[in-house]
Amino acid sequence: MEYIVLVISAVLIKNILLAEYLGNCPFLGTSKRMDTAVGMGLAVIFVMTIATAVTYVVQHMVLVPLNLGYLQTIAFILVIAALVQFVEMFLRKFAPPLYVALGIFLPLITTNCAVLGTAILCIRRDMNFPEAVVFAIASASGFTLALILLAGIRERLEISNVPRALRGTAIGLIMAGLMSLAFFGFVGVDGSLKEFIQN
Amino acid sequence: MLSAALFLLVLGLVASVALAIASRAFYVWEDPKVLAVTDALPGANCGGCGNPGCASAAEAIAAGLASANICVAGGFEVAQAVGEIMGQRVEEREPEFSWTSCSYGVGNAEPIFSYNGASDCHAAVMLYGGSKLCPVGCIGLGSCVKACQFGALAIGDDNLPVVDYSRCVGCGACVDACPKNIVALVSQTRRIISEYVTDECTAPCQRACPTGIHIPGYIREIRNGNYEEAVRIIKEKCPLPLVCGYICPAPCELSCRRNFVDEAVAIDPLKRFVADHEMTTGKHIDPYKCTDNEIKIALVGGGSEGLTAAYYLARLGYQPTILEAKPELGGILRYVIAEDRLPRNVLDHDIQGILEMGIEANTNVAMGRDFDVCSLLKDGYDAVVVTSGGFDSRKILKPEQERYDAAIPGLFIMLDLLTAFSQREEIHLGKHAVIANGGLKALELARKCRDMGAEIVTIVSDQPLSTLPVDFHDTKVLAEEGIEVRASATVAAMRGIGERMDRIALEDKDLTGDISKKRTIIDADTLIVPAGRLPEMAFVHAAGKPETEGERVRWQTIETFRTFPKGGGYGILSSPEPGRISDSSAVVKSILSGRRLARAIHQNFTDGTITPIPNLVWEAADILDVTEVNGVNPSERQCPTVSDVEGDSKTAWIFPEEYPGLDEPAARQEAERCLQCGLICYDKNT
Amino acid sequence: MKLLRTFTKGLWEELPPFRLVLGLCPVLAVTKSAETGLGMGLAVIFVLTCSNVLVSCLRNVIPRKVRIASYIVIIASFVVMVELASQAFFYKIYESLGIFIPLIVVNCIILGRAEAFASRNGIIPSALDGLGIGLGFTMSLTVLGAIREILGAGTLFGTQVMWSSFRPFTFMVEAPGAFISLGVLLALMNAFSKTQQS
Amino acid sequence: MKEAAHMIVVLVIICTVCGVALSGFREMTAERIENQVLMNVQGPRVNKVLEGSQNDLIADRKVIKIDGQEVLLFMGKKDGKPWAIAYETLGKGFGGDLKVMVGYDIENDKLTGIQIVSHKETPGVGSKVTEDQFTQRFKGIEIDLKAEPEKRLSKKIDAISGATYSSQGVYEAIGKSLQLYMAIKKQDLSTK
Repeated sequence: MEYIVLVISAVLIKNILLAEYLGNCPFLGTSKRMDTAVGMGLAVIFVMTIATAVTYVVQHMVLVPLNLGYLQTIAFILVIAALVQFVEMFLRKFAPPLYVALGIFLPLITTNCAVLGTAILCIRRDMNFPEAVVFAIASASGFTLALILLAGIRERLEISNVPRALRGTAIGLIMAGLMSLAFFGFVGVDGSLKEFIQN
Repeated sequence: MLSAALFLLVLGLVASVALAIASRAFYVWEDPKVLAVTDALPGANCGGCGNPGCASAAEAIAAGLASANICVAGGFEVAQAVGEIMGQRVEEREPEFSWTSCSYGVGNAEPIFSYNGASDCHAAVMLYGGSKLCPVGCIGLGSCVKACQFGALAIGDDNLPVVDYSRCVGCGACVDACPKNIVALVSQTRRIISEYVTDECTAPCQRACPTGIHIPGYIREIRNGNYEEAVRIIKEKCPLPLVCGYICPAPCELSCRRNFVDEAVAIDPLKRFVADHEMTTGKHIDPYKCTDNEIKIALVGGGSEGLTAAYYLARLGYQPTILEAKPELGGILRYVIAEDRLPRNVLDHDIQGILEMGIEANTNVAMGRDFDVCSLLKDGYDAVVVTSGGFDSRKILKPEQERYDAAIPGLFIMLDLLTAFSQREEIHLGKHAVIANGGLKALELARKCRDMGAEIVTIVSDQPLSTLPVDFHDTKVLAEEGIEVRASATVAAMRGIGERMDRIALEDKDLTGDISKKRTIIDADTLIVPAGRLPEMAFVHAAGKPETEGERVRWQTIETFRTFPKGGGYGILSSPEPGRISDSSAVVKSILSGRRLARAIHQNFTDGTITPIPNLVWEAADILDVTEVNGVNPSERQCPTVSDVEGDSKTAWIFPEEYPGLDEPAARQEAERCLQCGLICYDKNT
Repeated sequence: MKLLRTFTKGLWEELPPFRLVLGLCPVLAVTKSAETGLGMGLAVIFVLTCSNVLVSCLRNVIPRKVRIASYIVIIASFVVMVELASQAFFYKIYESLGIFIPLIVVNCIILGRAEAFASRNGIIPSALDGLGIGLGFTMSLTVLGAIREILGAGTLFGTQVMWSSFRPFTFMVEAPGAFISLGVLLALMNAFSKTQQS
Repeated sequence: MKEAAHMIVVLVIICTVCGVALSGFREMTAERIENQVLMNVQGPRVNKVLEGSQNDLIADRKVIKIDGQEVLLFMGKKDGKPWAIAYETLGKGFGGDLKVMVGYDIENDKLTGIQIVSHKETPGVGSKVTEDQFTQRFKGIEIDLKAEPEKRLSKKIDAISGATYSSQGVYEAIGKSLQLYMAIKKQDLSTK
């Protein structure tokens, strides 16, 4: 039951893109077309889940026992960078169709702050391992949801009469803002759910 | 401190070793050539090469399915780099650029409704083909701009696309994106050989001009004071601007839309004004020239047609040589037109300008006397073009010549032949003679040919049998006589070895104007043309055979023009006047013939066939136009009008001594009168 | 002159994140107030300049294949330093920037400049480039932060600047306000450059 | 292979150098950071719990060992004499651990107050336990050291409705705190 709250919170209320401000560069960069948005979203789900699990292990098996908490940033980013490259090679060898579909997005993900951000958030919020994994999947799904929604809007904007100065990223940002406003409507849903579970 | 350093050391080690192992374990073989080529390509994935992206283009190149220079975006440098990887030699491709023809934006063109829908050209076109009345008007919503991967296109302030030529790579994505076919890719070559078609934006004056000068374009430059640019625009289509400025009958002025309001713009005097300006500067303004090639072309005849053909061939990069029988170049312009109509310094200036394009000219050499088609082909020319134009053919034969077909093997002119028959001369016609057209006279001639020893005589007519004189109808009887009638057909080619013609290709003609391409080859020794002078013809080495057989050259003709507006002709001797691409009644018309000859030669050496031009703009073409002009204030024409017989305004027949031409203020003022017409648009605030 | 341009281009022509639409996450997240914007900007200046210099120093040593990984390690080290330093000396800002300090590592501007500029240029130009771009970034963050703080809280750098009866548009300090105000600023900037051009 | 070795060596060297540099930097800043954390995280809470003290509470902190566990103890002084102490304990709330700072008047065996240092309760629901309305209720409650663990506080504080779990977390922390308090009381504070 707690996981349901966690998932709802991560996807809708604390959406990683629209409320936590993470992963905005690829959000605006890859939301121009629906097919790239879907590809990017799936790649992020894939990588974020693995990355969070691995960094969680690194944090709790290595950094904490060695009292090296302050090296978290550098350790995580190294692990993620290596992991992404590893995944890329792995997919290329063993799942060529998946590689063709997601391959071009993988290098983009290393510098996607949503991945590092989620990994760090899991640690900062003192989650346990299953929670961290569920949180990562949910966050990435939230990312994908927002990305796909925005891509749908932007595909329509392409053929609309947008004032010249607003064309491109500017209108994309404003659309993201309006979406974020809409997602505000979910605030409190988790509270009531928790209350419901609690009592 | 130690633990931190150790930790990072181990982490770095583990990560890099793991990756190193992984890159081994998960190694996927990739053609190093594909990788290298992918690196060399620009990576814009524009699709201009026809592959979905640069990576697949690289695969195609590496697999040998595509040539090293397929990347239009990367240009020569990329092609060279790719060629180096692939071990191929790369030849430079002519750059192509995006080009748009519409000049009246949505705000200025004639609207049929105002459009407020989705901002996309394709969407807008779905509604009655767009908001403009003009069928070839730019929608202005920028689908081409969105398609451009290189940022070379933008929609300008007047809602028309503007090309940034420094960025355009000629990939053609915009061309595919435009629903109105307004954006086109042009190379200099294509611009040089282009003909106007009905579905592009042309002004009425432009269409009326046989040479097709972009008249609104040069008048606009005169307005802005860019006289050099004006000359350059004129020279794009007309190599003799000054000559035309003096003697052109100016059919353009008859179709000027100003005639609906007051009087035509003085188009021709304006041309004379800028061309005079060029002459006073003493420097020739040279139009664009393509990269040189090594193909040598001989042009027989140095009149306006030969000069023009040479001019265009030189611009296309060929090496033309003019062979003129007279002591000086110029033909009718020099030897027929009165000097007080066309001062010779004017002619010399223009001819000098043409020769400067890289043309060799030999005078005092005559066809039939000093050379003939075979000798020229043997002397290393790749093509021989007969541009003898308006001159009577008989004069170019040697006086002591016994054979009348010495200049062009196997070709007789009906008049020559009839004269010879009447003088009871012996003429060897061979076994099979072909008479092209000629009406009833042809039948008489055919019988005479039989008498002279020809076993079979074929009469070819491009008309259907039913419209031929009744004498032709009983083909059976005629066949018994040895006379064969081929109606609805045309002579498509001649072929021969040395001084003998051996074959003629006939092509069935479809009355709907369609080319059926049904060819029949007949063994023929003689072709008789029922005309008083030689047609324009172009000869090349025979295709698919060794160039020579012993000492004798194999040769064949190529078509000089092919189009199918109704009634228009094709084949080497097309009607109404056999062999004429156009007539020589005015210098502008022979300029057109010259240009089309150059086009034919160029197409022959590049594509191998002469492609027809559908929707060609010609006199009887069906084209959208306006019948009245509104919102234009009358203004006075700045130069005298001379009326011709029908009372239409004309300026051409003014003697230069009487009229010195427009001075600069008058020219600028006259240029302001131009309505800058498009297909149906015009400037309403003039 | 050329060096000067290397420096000044970051302030207008390549002003991040408006001209170089990169590094948006911190721009959106930490501009709740002018102060946090400024703090983040300063942190980025430090990391950008230092990493540019170091990458430029090492540009001939690092093999091509591991250059990105090496740059990331270098950048991450400076980020950890910033993290520690801000914790030690500016705890308030450290707290309000929260997770976004470690996330400087993945700020595309920094990796982008290391790859696009520092790995191809000498130390002094690289330093100037880092400084210029960093300064531009700081400027943008502070301006955006100021706008959001004034409208969203009625204050600037913590002091009340709006009249007392002003009711702040709370949404300005929330995520939607971040997106919308950045979008509007970007549009204004586009409009301004258009008029400047013509 | 040689190329791979080169890559590995360069990367490892860079990592190691960075590690050394960072740990050096860490050594330099460690003490200040600790201070800063105390000042900014515990500081305001301690000051509130031990209101009325005249000394610098953060500076006068000490670590004592009780039953094998280390406790960070803040001591309030009045006129140079210790009068109250405060320290943190953990309770389990709905969302996770609740850190509660509890202050004691050591002269009168009374609670001087409690403060929530950190929590992970649902905003607007469980988070009500951090509000003064709830925490102020604990101020001045007398402690019966000899009573059963459940009855050590002289007054029962009701849980916040809707935040039962969170309130119970706070009670749990206070209970643990009282346990420690009894141990601490047995030691002579002034000497340490």
